[in-house]
Amino acid sequence: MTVFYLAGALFLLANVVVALARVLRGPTAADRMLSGELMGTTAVAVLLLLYGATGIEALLDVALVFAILAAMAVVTFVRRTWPEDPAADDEGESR
Amino acid sequence: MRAPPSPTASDPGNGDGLMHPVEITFDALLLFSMVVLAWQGVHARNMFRAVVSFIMFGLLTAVAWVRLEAPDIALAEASLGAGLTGALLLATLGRLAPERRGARRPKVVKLSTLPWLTMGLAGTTVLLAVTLTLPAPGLGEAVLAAMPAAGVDSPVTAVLLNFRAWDTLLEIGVMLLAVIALWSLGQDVLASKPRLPAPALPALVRLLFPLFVLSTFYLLWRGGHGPGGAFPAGALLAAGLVLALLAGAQVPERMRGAPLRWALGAGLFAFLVVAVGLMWAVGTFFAYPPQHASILIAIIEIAAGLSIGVMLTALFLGGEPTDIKGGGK
Amino acid sequence: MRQFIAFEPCIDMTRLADNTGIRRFIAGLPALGARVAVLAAIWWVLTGGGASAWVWGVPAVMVAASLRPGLGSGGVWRLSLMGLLRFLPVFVWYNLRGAMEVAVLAMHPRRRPDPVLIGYPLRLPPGPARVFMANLINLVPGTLSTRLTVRGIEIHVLTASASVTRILTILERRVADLFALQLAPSAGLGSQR
Amino acid sequence: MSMLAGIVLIVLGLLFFLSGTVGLLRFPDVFTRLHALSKADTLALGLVCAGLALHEDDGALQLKLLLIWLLVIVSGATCASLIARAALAHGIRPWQR
Repeated sequence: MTVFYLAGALFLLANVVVALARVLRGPTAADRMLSGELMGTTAVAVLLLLYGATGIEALLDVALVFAILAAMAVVTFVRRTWPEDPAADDEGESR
Repeated sequence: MRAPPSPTASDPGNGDGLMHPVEITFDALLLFSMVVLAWQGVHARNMFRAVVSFIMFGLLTAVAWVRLEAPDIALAEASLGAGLTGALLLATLGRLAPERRGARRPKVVKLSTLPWLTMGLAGTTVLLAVTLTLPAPGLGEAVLAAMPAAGVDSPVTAVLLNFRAWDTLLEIGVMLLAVIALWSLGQDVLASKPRLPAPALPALVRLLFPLFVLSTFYLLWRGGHGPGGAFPAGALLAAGLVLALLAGAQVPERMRGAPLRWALGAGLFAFLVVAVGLMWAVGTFFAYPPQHASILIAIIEIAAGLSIGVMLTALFLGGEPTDIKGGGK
Repeated sequence: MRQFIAFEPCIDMTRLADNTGIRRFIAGLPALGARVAVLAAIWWVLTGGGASAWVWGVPAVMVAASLRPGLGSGGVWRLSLMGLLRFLPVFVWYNLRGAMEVAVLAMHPRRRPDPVLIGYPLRLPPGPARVFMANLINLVPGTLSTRLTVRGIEIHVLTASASVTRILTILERRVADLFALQLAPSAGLGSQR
Repeated sequence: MSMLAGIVLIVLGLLFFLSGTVGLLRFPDVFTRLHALSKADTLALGLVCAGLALHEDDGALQLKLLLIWLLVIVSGATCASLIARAALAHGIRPWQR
C-alpha cells in the first residue's frame, strides 16, 4: 500500500515537471501564473499521498496550510504585479 | 496510521533501512526539479519567470523537508514560502517600472563564471565530505534527555522557546529592528492604490479570514506537542492580513497608532517581561521553573505569534501606515 | 446588514430589526451563533477535540468569530438545508462532467476547443448568491466567468453549444434554492456576442 | 472493499491531474488553459481526498481532508475568474478558431 501512495506521489511530481514547460514558454505572465497554481494544487495532493504512505499526521497540516494559502500568489499577482490599468488596456504590457 | 515511518534520505541505506526504488526515483526527480527551478529563479532573464520559479521552488522545498522527515520545517516553509515570500516578490515586481517588469535582464552567465562554478562545486563537495564525517545524532539525544523539564511535548518548540529561547528572543528583536528600519524609510505604499477589486475577491477573503485566524490558533496549540508554533502561525496570520489588504481593506484608523505598535512589540515585550520577571521571582535570568514552563511558553508563544504576524504584514506594507487615503470602511 | 455565514432555516430575523440598536443586536444573535457553531465545528475538525484543544479552542473560536477583515458587508448568507440537498447532486454531477469534457478535449489528438464569449443575464438578486454563482460557473462544464457586471456575467465558453445556457439556467435555479431566494422573472436567453 | 474503492478514486484523481497538465500545455490561450485547471485539477484533488478518506477510519481526519478540498476548490474557482478578468483587462483577446 505504501508503494502505491509513493508511486502516486511520483506520478504527480513527474506531472508537475512536465507542466514546468508552461513556465518557460509563457507567453503571458498569466500563463506562467497558471503553472504556479497547478503546482500549488499538486503539492497538496503530493503531501496527502505522502501522508498516506507514512501516516505522519503533521503532513495533513502542511497540506492544510498550502490549501488555505492557495489563493495568495494569484491574488497578489492580479492586485499588485498585473493590476488592471485602463490606460494599458490594449497593449498587455508584461507579456 | 498504517505503515511505520519509511526510511528516508536522512538515514542513507544503513542495513535494513534501504529505500524502495520508487522513493529513490521520487527523491531524484524532486532534487532535479528543485535544481532546475533554483537555476530559473536566479538566472531566468524574464523577471516574472524568475519569481514564479522561485515560488514553485518554495513549494517543492516544503515537500523536500517532508521527505527529510522534518515536518516542522516543512510547515514553516509552507506557511512562508506559499504565502508571504511569494507575495512580497510579486508585489515588488509590480513596483518596478513597467518596462523592467517583464523585461529581460542582462545575461548573467558568461564564460568568466566558469571558474566560479568550479570553485562552488569543489566547495560543495568538501562540505558534503565533512558533513558525512560528523557524528550523526547531533544534539538530538541531549534535547530528548531534557524534555521532561521542558514544559512542552514537542522537542522543536522546547528548543525554540525553552532551551534556546534566548536565540528566539534575539530573532524577534531583529525582525522588529527591520520593521523600524523600514518605517524610517518612508510611508506605506498600499494606500496609494484604492481601486476596488472584483467582487469575488472581497467575498473570498471574507470567507477565508476567520479560517486564517482559526488556523493561526491551531498552529499555536499544535506547537505544544507537535509541528507548529509561533513562526508558522505568525506567517499564516500575516498571510491572512495581507490578503485582506490586497482585497481592499485599509489599516483601521483606530489601530494605526499605539495598538499597532503594541502588537508589533508584543512578542519582544512578553519575552522580556518573562525573562526579567523570572530573575526577580526565581533569581536566574530567563530560566523557567519546570512547573510553570508550560504556561509561560504558551504566553510567549501567543505574543510572539501575534507580533510575527503583524511584523511580517508591516514588512509587506513597506512603510508606516498613512492616513491620507480614505480610511477603513 | 451584517455579513456572516449562517446555516439557518428561513426565519427572517433581519426583517424584525428596524432601527434600534438592541433589536439589531438581537437580530444578529442567531447569525453570530451560527458563525460560532460553524467555526467550532471547524476547530474540532482541525484538532480532533479533547480537553486541551478546547482550552485553546474557545478563545480561538471567539476571536475568529468576532474579527472581520474590514471589507464591509457582502450581504447575508442565508442557506437553506433543503436547497443544499437539491444543490449538491447537481453540483457534483456538473463538476464531474466538466472535468471529463476538459479531459477529453485535452487528450483527444484532433479535437480543439472552439471558444466564444457570451453574456448571461443573471436572474439572481445582487449579493453573495451572485458571487457564488460566478465562482460556481468556473467548475461546471465548459464555462469560465470573466466579468460580473450589473446586468449579468460575461462568460468564456470552451466549446460553443446550446447546452451551456441550459446548464446555467439549471444551476442558477439550484443556487436560488440553496440561498432560499426567488429568481427574477425570466430575462430572456443568453445573448450571443 | 473501501480499500479498493479508495485506490480506484485515487487513480482516477491522478488521471485528472494528468489531463489538467495536458490541457495546460496543449490548449491555445490563457482562457482555455484556465478551463483545464479550474475543472480538472479541483476534481482531481477531490478524488484523491475522497480516496484517502476511504482508507481512513478517524472521522476528524476524514473531515480534515474534506476541508482541505473545499479550501482549494473555493480558492481555485475565485482565482480562475480573477486571472481571466485581469487577462481581458490587459487586452488579451480570447483565441478563436
